This record gives sequence, C-alpha cells and structure tokens, in this order.
Amino acid sequence: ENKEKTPIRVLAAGSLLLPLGGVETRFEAAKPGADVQVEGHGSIQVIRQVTDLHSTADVVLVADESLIPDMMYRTMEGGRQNYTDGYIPFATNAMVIAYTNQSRYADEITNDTWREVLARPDVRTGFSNPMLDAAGYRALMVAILAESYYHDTGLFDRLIGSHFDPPLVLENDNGTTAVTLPSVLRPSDKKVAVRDGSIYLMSLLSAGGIDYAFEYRSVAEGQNLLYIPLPAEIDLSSPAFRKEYARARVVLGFERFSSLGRVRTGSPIVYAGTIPNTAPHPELAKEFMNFTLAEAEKGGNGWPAPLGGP
Amino acid sequence: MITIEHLSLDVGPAGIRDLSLVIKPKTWAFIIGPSGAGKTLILEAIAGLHTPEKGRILIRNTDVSGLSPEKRGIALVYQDYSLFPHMTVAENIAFGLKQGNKSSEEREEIVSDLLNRFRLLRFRDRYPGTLSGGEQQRVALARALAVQPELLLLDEPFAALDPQIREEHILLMQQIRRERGLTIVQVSHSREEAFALADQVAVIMEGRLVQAGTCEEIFFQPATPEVARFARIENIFSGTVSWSGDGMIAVDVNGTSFRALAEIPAGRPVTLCIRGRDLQIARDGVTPGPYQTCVTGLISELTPMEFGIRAEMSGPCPLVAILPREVPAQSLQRGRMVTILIDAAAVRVIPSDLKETV
Amino acid sequence: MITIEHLSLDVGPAGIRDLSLVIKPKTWAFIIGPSGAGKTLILEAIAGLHTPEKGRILIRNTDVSGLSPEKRGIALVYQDYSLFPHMTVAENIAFGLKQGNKSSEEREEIVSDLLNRFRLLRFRDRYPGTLSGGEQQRVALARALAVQPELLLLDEPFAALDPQIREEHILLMQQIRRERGLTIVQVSHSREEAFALADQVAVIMEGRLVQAGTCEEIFFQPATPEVARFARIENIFSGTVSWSGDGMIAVDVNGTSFRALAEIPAGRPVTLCIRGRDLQIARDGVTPGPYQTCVTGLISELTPMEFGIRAEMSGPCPLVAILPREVPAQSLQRGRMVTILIDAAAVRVIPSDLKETV
Amino acid sequence: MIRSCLPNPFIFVSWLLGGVIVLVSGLALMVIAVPELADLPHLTAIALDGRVIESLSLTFAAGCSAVLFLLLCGTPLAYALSRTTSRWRSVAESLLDLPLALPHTVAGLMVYLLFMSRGLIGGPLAQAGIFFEDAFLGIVMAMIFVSSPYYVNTVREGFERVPVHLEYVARTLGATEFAAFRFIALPLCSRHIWSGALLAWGRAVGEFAAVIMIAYFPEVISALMYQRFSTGGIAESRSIAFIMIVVCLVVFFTLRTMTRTRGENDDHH
Amino acid sequence: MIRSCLPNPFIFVSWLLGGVIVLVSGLALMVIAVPELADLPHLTAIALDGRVIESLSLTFAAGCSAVLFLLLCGTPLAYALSRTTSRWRSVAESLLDLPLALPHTVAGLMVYLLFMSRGLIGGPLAQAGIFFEDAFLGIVMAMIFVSSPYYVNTVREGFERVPVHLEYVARTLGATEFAAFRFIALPLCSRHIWSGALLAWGRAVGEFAAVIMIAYFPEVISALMYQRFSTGGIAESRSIAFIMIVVCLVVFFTLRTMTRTRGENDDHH
Ligand SMILES: Nc1ncnc2c1ncn2[C@@H]1O[C@H](COP(=O)(O)OP(=O)(O)OP(=O)(O)O)[C@@H](O)[C@H]1O
Ligand SMILES: Nc1ncnc2c1ncn2[C@@H]1O[C@H](COP(=O)(O)OP(=O)(O)OP(=O)(O)O)[C@@H](O)[C@H]1O
Ligand SMILES: [Mg+2]
Ligand SMILES: [Mg+2]
Repeated sequence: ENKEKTPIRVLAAGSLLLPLGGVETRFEAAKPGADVQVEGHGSIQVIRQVTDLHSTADVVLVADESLIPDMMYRTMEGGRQNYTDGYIPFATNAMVIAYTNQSRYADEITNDTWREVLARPDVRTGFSNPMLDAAGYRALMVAILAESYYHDTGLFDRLIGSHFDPPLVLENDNGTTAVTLPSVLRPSDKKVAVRDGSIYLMSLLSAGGIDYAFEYRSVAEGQNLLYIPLPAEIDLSSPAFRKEYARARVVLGFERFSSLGRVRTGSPIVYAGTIPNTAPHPELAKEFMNFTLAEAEKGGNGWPAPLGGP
Repeated sequence: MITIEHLSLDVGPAGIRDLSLVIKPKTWAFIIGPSGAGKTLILEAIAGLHTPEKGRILIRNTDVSGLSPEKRGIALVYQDYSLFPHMTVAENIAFGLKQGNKSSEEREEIVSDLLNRFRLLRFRDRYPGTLSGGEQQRVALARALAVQPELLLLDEPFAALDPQIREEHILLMQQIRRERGLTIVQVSHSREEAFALADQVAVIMEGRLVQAGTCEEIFFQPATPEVARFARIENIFSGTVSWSGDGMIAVDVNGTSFRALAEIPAGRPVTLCIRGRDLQIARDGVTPGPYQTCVTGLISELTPMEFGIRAEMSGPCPLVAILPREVPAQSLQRGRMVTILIDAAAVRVIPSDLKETV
Repeated sequence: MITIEHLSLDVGPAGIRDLSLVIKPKTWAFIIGPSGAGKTLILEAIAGLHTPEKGRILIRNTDVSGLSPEKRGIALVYQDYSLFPHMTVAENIAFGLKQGNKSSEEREEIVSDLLNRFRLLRFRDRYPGTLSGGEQQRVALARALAVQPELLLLDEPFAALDPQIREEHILLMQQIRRERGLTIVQVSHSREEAFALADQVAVIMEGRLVQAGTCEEIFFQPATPEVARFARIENIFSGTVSWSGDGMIAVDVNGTSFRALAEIPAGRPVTLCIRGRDLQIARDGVTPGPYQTCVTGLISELTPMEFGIRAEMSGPCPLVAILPREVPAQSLQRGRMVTILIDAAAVRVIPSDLKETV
Repeated sequence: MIRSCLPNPFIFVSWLLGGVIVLVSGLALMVIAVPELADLPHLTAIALDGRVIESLSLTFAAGCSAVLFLLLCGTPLAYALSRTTSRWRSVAESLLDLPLALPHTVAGLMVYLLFMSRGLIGGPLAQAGIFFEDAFLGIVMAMIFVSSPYYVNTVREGFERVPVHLEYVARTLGATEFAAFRFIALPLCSRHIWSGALLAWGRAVGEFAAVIMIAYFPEVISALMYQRFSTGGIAESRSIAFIMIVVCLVVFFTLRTMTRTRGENDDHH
Repeated sequence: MIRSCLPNPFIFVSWLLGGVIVLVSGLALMVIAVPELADLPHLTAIALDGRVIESLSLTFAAGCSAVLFLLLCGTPLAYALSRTTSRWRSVAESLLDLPLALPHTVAGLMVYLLFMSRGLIGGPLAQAGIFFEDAFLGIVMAMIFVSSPYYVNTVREGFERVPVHLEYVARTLGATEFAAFRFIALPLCSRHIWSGALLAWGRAVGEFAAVIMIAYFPEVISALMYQRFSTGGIAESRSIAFIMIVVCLVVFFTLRTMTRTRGENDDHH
C-alpha cells in the first residue's frame, strides 16, 4: 500500500525532528495519500543535501534563515534556475543552558549563579561546532553578549576563550565585539567540549561526560532536560534586541576554499522553510508547508516558539 | 632407562590402557602395532606431551610426572618430520641449541658437524618445503640429535623414504647410536627394520601391550593369534588338539591333522601358526616322517616375489607357501597337485583360552 | 594402450623432458625413480591435468591432447589418497558415478559391491578423517574403480600401509585387474612390489626416462650407474679395463682385478655393479676358478637382516656382501679376515662413456 | 585437530593479556545493559514498538540480501582470484580492498554517486524502473559495497587452502570444472564462507553513514537510533541499542556454535 | 601451492560473475577520481594543505597504534582462544564479536561511557593523569573497539591451523611454552597476523561515528572530511576523499604484494 502513496521528502534541522514527528502523523491522517519522510541533519548539511548531493527534497526546514539566501540563491549545477528563490520564516528559539540532575552543582545553579558555576574548574561545558552548526556560533554569541550584559569582563575568557589552543580572544571594534576562530578549534583542557551537533552534545550530557551545554530551549524541553533560561537580552530570542544582538560577531576560521560566509553576526533566531525548485511534488510540499506552519503557530512540546513579530 | 608403570591415557574414545614396559639403557627398542593402536601416543607420553590419567613414567629411575617436556632430555622425531617450515635447514637444526645456553660458536660447530654427517651441507640454507622426503627426514634426525639427548624417540622415521636412502639412514643412525650410547625407542611398521635394528620389541594393540620380546620371538613365535596375523604369518588356523603325548600333539584343522611340539591335553582348542617359508614341496614318493605333517593341495595362485615365489594352495585347509626361486618350474604350475611337508618344530601352537605371554 | 611421444612439461625449474614411453594394454606398468623425478607429473599428464609444452599422448591410438580429464576414462589415485573429507566413505565412492548418468539403484549396487570387496562395509558412513591410512587407501582405490576406468593410475598406492594390509591390497588389486582387464600404471618406491607385480618398469630420473624393461633387467642389469645406485646394488665401482679377450675382461679397480663377461677393449673406463648376494665367502684353501674374482678383506661391520646377514668388508676395494643366515657364526665376526669369491657372470659392466640402454 | 592435554601456564598469561579486550567488551555491554535492565517496562515498550520491529527486520533483511548477493557473486570472485596467478590479480584485490579503509561517508558518497537516479549505474537502471535512492535496493547496495572486502578476502583465503589434488581427482572421476567447484571446492570452503558471511553481515547491519547517504528511508536500525537520539535523547536510543545488541549476540552465538562443528572433517593436518 | 596449468573455462565464468563487484569498485573509484584529476591544481592545493596532511598522519598514526595494541593484546588472546576448549570460549567469542554488528554510534557511545574521564575505566585512569576525551588515546580506544573482532577472529583462525606437532617437537627440543609460541606458533601465523592487522587497520582508519563521540579533536580524516563537506561542499571533501583513496590503495597494494610471499613456506599441503 505504501507504493501508491506519494512520498514527501522533508529535510529538516535536527532540532525540528521531534515536533515534526507529530506533524507527520497528523498530516498523513489528514491526507492519506501522502507519506511524509523526515530526514534530519545539521542545518548546513540539510542544504548541502540539496545543493551538493542533488538530493530531491520537497521541503527544506532550517534553524537559521540566513543560510537559505547564502547557500540556495544560486543557479543550479547544469540548470538555469536557482535552487530556491524564497523562504518562509516560521519560528524562533532561545539559547539556554541545559543540564541534568547528575551535572555537578546541579543543585546550586540558578539564573544568578550560572556564570560562577560554569566557571568552576571541575565543571565541563559543551557546545556544538560553530563551523558546522548554528547553535555553535550562537553559543559563542551568548557568551559574548553576557559579558557586556552582566558587565563581567573576562567572562567569555573564563567560560570558553582561555580553554582553547590557541585561546579565543575578543576584539572590540566600535561597539561590536568579535571573536575570530582559528581554523581548528582545539580545546586545551578538559573544561570545554565541542561536538558536531546537538545529537552528540546531548549524548555527552546524558552520559555525564559534560555537565552543561548551550542548547536551544526547544531541544532541552523536548528531551526533558533541566535548563537555565537566560535573559532575553542575550538569549537571541527576541527581535526587540536585534540591535544588541548584532554587537556580537563570530568570524569562522574557514580555510580559503570554503564557500560559506565567514562572518556570522548576532541576530534573533529564526527558523525558515523553503520549497526547492527541484521539489518533485511542489503542490503537496506547499500543503505540507502550510500544515507545518500552522502547527508551529500552535506550538507545543519540542516546538520552537512561534514568531512573535511580523 | 625408561620404566612405564600401569600407564593409562585417555584421548577421546582411544588411548593407552594399563601399559607397563621396561626399556633398558642403550638399547634400540621397537614399538610395533597396527595403525591407531596408540604407538605415537606412547612416545608422546614418554616425551611429556600428555598428562597420564593413571600410572607413571620413570626415566633413569626418577619419576618424571612433574617434569615438563623441555626438561626431560628426550628428543622426538615425528613420522611427518614436523620440520619448522619457516626456518632454513640450519636454523631447524640449531633450534634446540638456541634454547639452551650454548655459545654461538659451539652451536655453529655442532650444526656444521651434523650437516656434514647427514650430507645436508648443500641444503643448509634451503627451506624444508623445497626438500624431498628423504632430505627432510635427515634434517629431522639431525635436529633431534643436535640437543644431544640421552633418549631418542622415533616415530616411523624411515617409512616414507625410498629404500636406497632408508638403508643409508639406518646405517648412519646405528653408527651415531653406538658413538653416543643413545637409547632409542622407535615406532615402526617394517619387520625388515625390526630385524636389522631391534634389541627388544613391544607389540601394542588397541592401547595395550600384547607381546614383548625379541624380533624372532614376535615374528616366529607370536603369543596371540592377533600378533600372528600382524606378523604376517601366512598360515593361521584354529583347531582342536586330537592327540597328545611325548611332547608332541596332533591338531585337527578341518579334518587335516597337523603335528606340533607341545604339551597340551587333547580336546583343547588351539591356534596354529605356520610361516610360509617353513612349507616344503615333497618330492614324489617321499613319505613323511613322524615329526612331519603332510598336506596335499592344488596350486591355485602363484606370485613371484623378490626372494622366492608365493604359492597358494586350495583344499580343505588352504595353505600359503613361500618357495625358493630354485624350485623346478614344472612342479610349480597353477592347477597342479602338490604335497606339502611341514616339520612339527615349525608349527607354533597358541592355546586359545589362555593367551600366554612369551 | 598409452603412447607417450616426446613429452615435455615445464613446472617451475623441474618438469618432464622429452619423454617417450609405450605402455601395452592390460599390463601393470611401474614408474620408479627418486623423489622429485617427475613420476607424479607423468601420471597427471596422462590424466590430462597438465597441458604439455611439447609432444603428445595417445590413448588407444587416439591423440588425447584436446580431451579434458573427465572425458579420458582414466582414474587416478594419489599417494595421499585425496579423499573428499566432507563426504562419507560411500559418498566418496559414489562421487564418480553421480557425475555420469547411472540410475541410483545401479549406483547403490556398484558401491555396495565395492564396499564389500574392499571390506569397507562397516565404514560406509564414516568420514575419511576418522579412518586409518590403510582404510583410506582402500576407499581411494574403490572410488577409482567405481567409474570402471580402462586405465588406472596409481601414485604409490601401498606406500603408507602396514605390510599386512599391503599384501592384502596387492592381492585384491591383482584379482580385480585380471577380472576387468585393466591397464595399470603405478608409481612406486618398493622393489618388492615391482618384483611381484610389474610387467614393465620405467626408471625416471630428473624428468627423463633412463631405463625401461623388466624388473630383472632394471634391478640386476642396470643400464647406468645411477640406476644401479637406485637399484641398491651394494657394490658399484669405477675402473678401467686392463685386459680383454675371449668374451671376458679384467677390470682394475684400485689395484683389485675383477673378472667379468663382456667384450670391451682394454683401456676403456667402465663401471662395475655387483649385487651383495652374489658374493660368497670362500672356504679355506679353495682356489678361485678362471671365471671368478677373489678379494680378501677385513669384516668391519655386521648387520642382521630378515633374509640374511649384511657384512661390510674394508680394504682397498670395500665390499658389501649379503650372506645367508646359515653361514657358520665363527667365520662371521667383526675384525676377521675373509676371502670373497665373485663369479664373472655376476659382474655387470657399464661402459662409462656410452650409456647403453638395455 | 585435538590439542594437547598438557596444562600450559603460558595460555594463562595469554588470557591475562588478551583478557583486557574481552573485559572492555564485557564492560561496554554492561554500561548499556545495566540501566536498561533496571527499567524493564520501558525496554519492553520499546521492544514491542512497531517501528522498532519494522526497522530491525528491514535492517536484517537488507543485511541478509547483501550477504546473499555476496554469496552469489563474491564466491565465484573469490574462487577466480584464488586460481589466478596473473598480476592483474593484485590490481583487482587492491580495488576490492578499497571500501575497507574508506571513511564511511566517502563510501556512502561513492555509492550515492554511482546509484542515484542520475548516476553512472543508477541512471540506466532508472530508465528500466529500478531505483536505489530511498529504497531497499539502495540500502542493500551500500551494504554490499562496505562489506564486500570482508567477504571476498575471507573466502579467497578459504579457496586457497583447498588441496588442488582433490579437484584433480574429481576431474578424473568425471566431474566437469563446474562440478569440481560445486561438489569439492565449495563445500570444503564452507567454513570460510560462513565466517566471511558473518563478518560481512555484521559490517552491513551496523553501517550508518554509507547507508543514509543513499537511503535515509526506509529507516535502518542505526538511522532509527539516530533519529530517536535526536528526538528522545539517550534513553530512547539506548533501549534500541540494547535490543540490537541482544539480537546480535544471539545471532553470533548461534552461528558460532553452528560453525564450530562445520568443516571439522575438512582439514588435512 | 602451485596450481594447475590447465585452461579452465569455469574460471572465466567466475570472473564474469564476480567481476560485477570489481567493476562497481572500479566505477566507484572513477566517479571520485575523474572530477578530481580534471582539476589538478585544486587537488594539489588540498593535498599540500597542512591541515589535511596533519589529519591524515593523525589518522594513520592512531590506526597504527590501535593495530599495535591489537598485536600486543589481541595476539595472545587469539592464541589463548585457539587453545581453549572450555565452553567459556563461545561466550568470550560472542562478546568479542559484539562490536562487529553494532551501529557505530552505539559503539561510540559505549566507548565514551567507559573511557570518559568520569567513566568506568576512564575515571580511575583520569586520576592517574591519563585522559581519553578529545585526545589521541581516545581515538585509539574507539578504533581498537570497533576493529578488534576483525583482528582477533582472523588471527585465531591462523593459530588453529598451526600443526600441534610442531609445538610438541619444539618443546622436546628444549623450548618452554613461551619459546614454542614465540618461535613456532607466532611466525607460522604471520600471514594471518598481517591480514588481520590489515583488516583492523582499514576498519580503524575509516571509522567516524565511534571516534568523534569520544574525540572530536584531534580531527581524524573522516571528521575533517565531514567538516569540509559542510563548509566547502562536495568539491572540497571529494578532494580529501580522493587523497585518502590514493593513500589507501598504495598501502593496500604494497602490503598485499608483501604478504603474497610471506608465509609461503608455512603450508603443509
Ligand atoms: N591428541 C589426541 N587427542 C585425541 N585423540 C588422539 C590424540 N592423539 C591420538 N589420538 C587417537 O588415539 C588413537 C591412537 O593414536 P596414535 O597416533 O597413537 O596411533 P598410532 O599407533 O601411532 O597409529 P599410526 O600407526 O597410524 O600412526 C587414534 O585413534 C587417534 O585418533
Ligand atoms: N604443479 C606443479 N607446479 C610446479 N612444480 C611442480 C608441480 N608439480 C610438481 N612440481 C615439481 O616437479 C618436480 C617433480 O614432481 P613430482 O611430484 O612429479 O615428483 P615425484 O617423482 O612424484 O616425486 P615423489 O616421489 O617425491 O612423489 C618436483 O620438483 C616438484 O616440486
Ligand atoms: Mg603414529
Ligand atoms: Mg609423487
């Protein structure tokens, strides 16, 4: 019976997999002829599937809207069209500090003490690789923003910067604070851990290998983790602080051959979706997209928060 | 030299059962027996490669139960040579020496000497896989002798050699044995070798010792019908003593009466063994003496052999005779009727109930 | 039956070189020769397992060059039996039959018959690995005979058997051969077997045919010194003809003069071969006749053998004699001086330059 | 072959040294097993989850198909290699070894580039209606690619050990080349075939990176585990992992015990 | 053993059947090689890139260390297994086979749980200053875990084939148990040791998922390739893949040619 169904291939950022599970069930119930297949990767990987591997996808959902114009507004290999010519932003998220009740000092950490707890020498903190995962450079931005928000000079250095070899140094340039990453982000001690994406980070956290991790709130909630919410001024969740966010900047340490933009500027987190021009079932894709947007609007466990503003 | 006392050893269904055997120093002892009898197992047990279930082995009057193989001063040569295929001939021979603490000059000297004696000099740096069977065998012997054992265990050492080479080897081993005062225990199938070399022979069957003695005893006076068959005695019959007196008996086999020298009361079942070479064709008109048996039969089969002609006779009591080549050809023809004479002294009698050991 | 014409075959450094040989139908032909001579290769070539570089093989007067092994109607039995280890005895024997198009009843019948004849019935469902060497050999023979070949190639079929079993096998094979009119080509090391069985014998050395003929010719009148050595002729000397006349010659060997029956001009180098059995100890005071050679020497070594005593004599021309066991013991002692007589007819002369083929 | 009955202290030392590896495997099993066995209801729930069962069957079915293909094509290949002395043999063997050391993502990429519907092989086949992308066939192809060296190498080694005399004898007894292969070489190699198939099956069943490149759907067990990991965290995926481990242990134990006796008679030593 | 000189049409058919596998491997190589060779300057630039070279050396060094460990501990283990008849043997073997079929992420998780500095094994060792997380040692451990079954199984098979008589003879010639192992069993098994080491090395060098769980840094080649794919797209990662392929082909070709002659004398057939 599966054969008669039309497959809708959805390439989605890993942090959307949990809510999309529910969407899949309900959409298929509403539309018996469709077979939704959700494939999860890191956001950049998701786009690479389409642009480099020529994987046929009906819907692409990523965790950073800027990736779509960056990587998909290009003419197709061997064609005249762009991969896509537009996208729909549909949700936002917030950075939090996720932990478990086995984490060291889990009973001491609060909204106020997190900076001090994370800086303790026996506490290990993890974030994903800024070069591969939006959550990664967003974690760095949170630390940069926290330094000025709390007027706590040296915070970035204590939490992250000094634990790498070479150390990550902040540079101030009329109002913006930037960190330039070396091409290899190599920890110099056991205080920090970097992993490919949230799946690896979360397993380290659950296994007890790290105590705290910078993560999206929706992921922490979806996996039933404890978390410390951060002030809106620094958690990249609110369009209201767009200007403040923009003061933090991460310069990715790519090799000369890379085809991604090097400079990432702080901005509110915006999830976006697009239907590639190569989609084999554009009509169904559109239907699914609308269905998903509506679901996202409703929210629920595991969903990134709906977009507040226009 | 070696005393084996009530040795029992289980390996799967087979094994050695309650074996006792004494091998005197400086003798060349033979262990013979059918395939699968446990001959190799005995050698391995002496070498310390198996732990006996029961019994013990004494070497030079000391119990060696707790002694591991490398400490027993015994060298073992397998039938399949078991050369180390990854070492050259010289390395194979030097292997045992390297395990000891000989200086490298000493080693070199011993190896060269052995290579020379076993005419292996030109194979010095070849690998065993490229040698013929005879050459491999020589290497195996040289390797075993290199460690200057007091006791040498040989498992059918000459079986796969061609006769020319075999003879050379046997002479060489005899010479070395005499020089060094070696004790040798050899497993063999060849009666020719046993006759040439054995000081004492033990016959093993199904893990048990069935007869021990000299070659002549085993091959000419077998203690049991099984040994007789194994010794290839051509004529073996079951019969009953029909008459007894004066140190002589008459045995009835299928109606034919054989005379033999023994003292067994009439009525007892016995087995008779008569070697083919002890049968003679009677010249026409000759009457048998009182100490002779006379049988008439038809020649049914003639086979030339190197040292004689094998003649099979049919009749109520079929006989096989090995006749000298000089027998006139006209009397030896298939289908001819001949009369056979057998001396009573040539008939070996084995009482069937009690299997006496000679 | 088989005609081999100028066959050459290269395998690595060794091989067969320009070999021509005719094997007559229904004969039992022997191929003998030292290890590595190429005997097995010849059998394999006849069976079609190698493609010759040169020459051809005719079977029943037809060239079989293009015929693959399974179509030649030849069965081959290897020395190592080469039983199929994953098949039971019965399956092994039936293998060839299954390749043909016999009905399963026919197969069953042939297999049962062979099992019976080779006394293998109780091993029917056993695997080869659990059989003794002799039993395996019987299975290999039965398997080869099952396909009813016209030609049977046997590679040392009886070598690893114990003598008792060997004899049984030989008799059985003779019987089957007679029944079926089989042609058999056998590789062997055993002169005993050759004497008992061979209708014709070919001696192979280093891939070449060096002598072909009957057993007596090969073993008593070797064509070359190599064959003489291979035939284990105990006394082989190089010498020069010192005198010639009247069909007799005298040959000088290290100062000793041997008389032989031959017509070779004086001054020619020759090789002399004398069997140990042809040497007799002269009784005291006997003077040698004109057709006899007389040599005096010291007994240096005495070895008992099954059919006689081997005596080695030292001296300028060291001799080995095989004497009958009946020789009085007092005259046979180490260190004693004895006089040896050799009939001129017993001395085989091989001219050294042209190696004639008998 | 039956070994010595002699007590051997060196074996004991060997066990001590090598025991490290067994110990690590045992402990590794424990760290997964202990938390799972502590929460049996959850484990049972996962084990009975339709999707898990479906995915497990899919994975094993694909693994078995890959092994089946290898049996059919890899066995003749191994035979041909073992009977070839030409120097092309080395070239062919090196090519065959290639997937051995390739990072799995690269292996996946290669399979994808070949078998996608615009690929070198996938293209023509797509015309004929045979698709590999996101299809059972794609999974099988990826599995074949990564596991073939293990199978072919093991079986080739086996064929090289079949005594040539046995095939010769079979020929003279009337067997054609094929019959000699079928009835002699093949059964005598069965131990190696089993063991090669086991290695290949294991390699195939565990593969993730290479498989999801061409077929994210249907979901093989490692993809499902990845998916569960992303959505449900470690607890979810560990249960699946534990089920997988148990199934594999059972499979291995059964097969190893079966193969122990197999080919016992085949040796000539 | 030297094989028949007979032409064999069945071998030809075998080549045809098995050729499919060689062909796929060849074509797979081609789809990577052709675009790379078309842009040589780019390829050279990547090949000379310090980070690529560093990562390649790291991967190979870690692979070799893993193999070294296996040689030291896995060889005695294989020997002990081959000389043990107890039924615990089957249990040990099944445990050893475990990493064979495990999804690599699970294998990685197991290694992480054991060796992280708060893990069952990593904990005590961390006290002693030995760390596995994000360290060379961690990479090596993960590699050992996934490749050990390949090594141990192959070498065990080898030891089982060493004729027991040879060890017996060595003992009577004065060799202790260890000397008999060292001078007889070990060298006679060398062919299997080589081949097991090669399989294990390949498996280790290609591993990704299991390695990056415990050691994201230093970057093994497959992690670098993954990263390059994300940041630079397929062209970038394909160049690295191609370099890796070439290096592996060279390694395999050399080693196979070397092992061809090794152990030639060791056989008893
Ligand atoms: N290590 C072993 N384990 C189990 N069974 C064994 C072992 N060694 C020998 N056997 C068995 O014990 C029996 C006697 O073996 P052994 O090798 O001593 O026979 P043999 O008399 O030397 O025979 P052959 O003349 O054929 O060499 C045989 O049935 C054999 O299969
Ligand atoms: N298939 C083969 N390939 C290469 N060389 C071979 C092959 N078969 C035999 N040889 C070599 O050819 C030579 C003759 O071998 P063959 O087996 O015919 O000797 P043989 O006379 O049967 O010796 P033996 O009495 O030891 O069995 C040997 O040197 C052998 O190593
Ligand atoms: Mg034996
Ligand atoms: Mg031969």
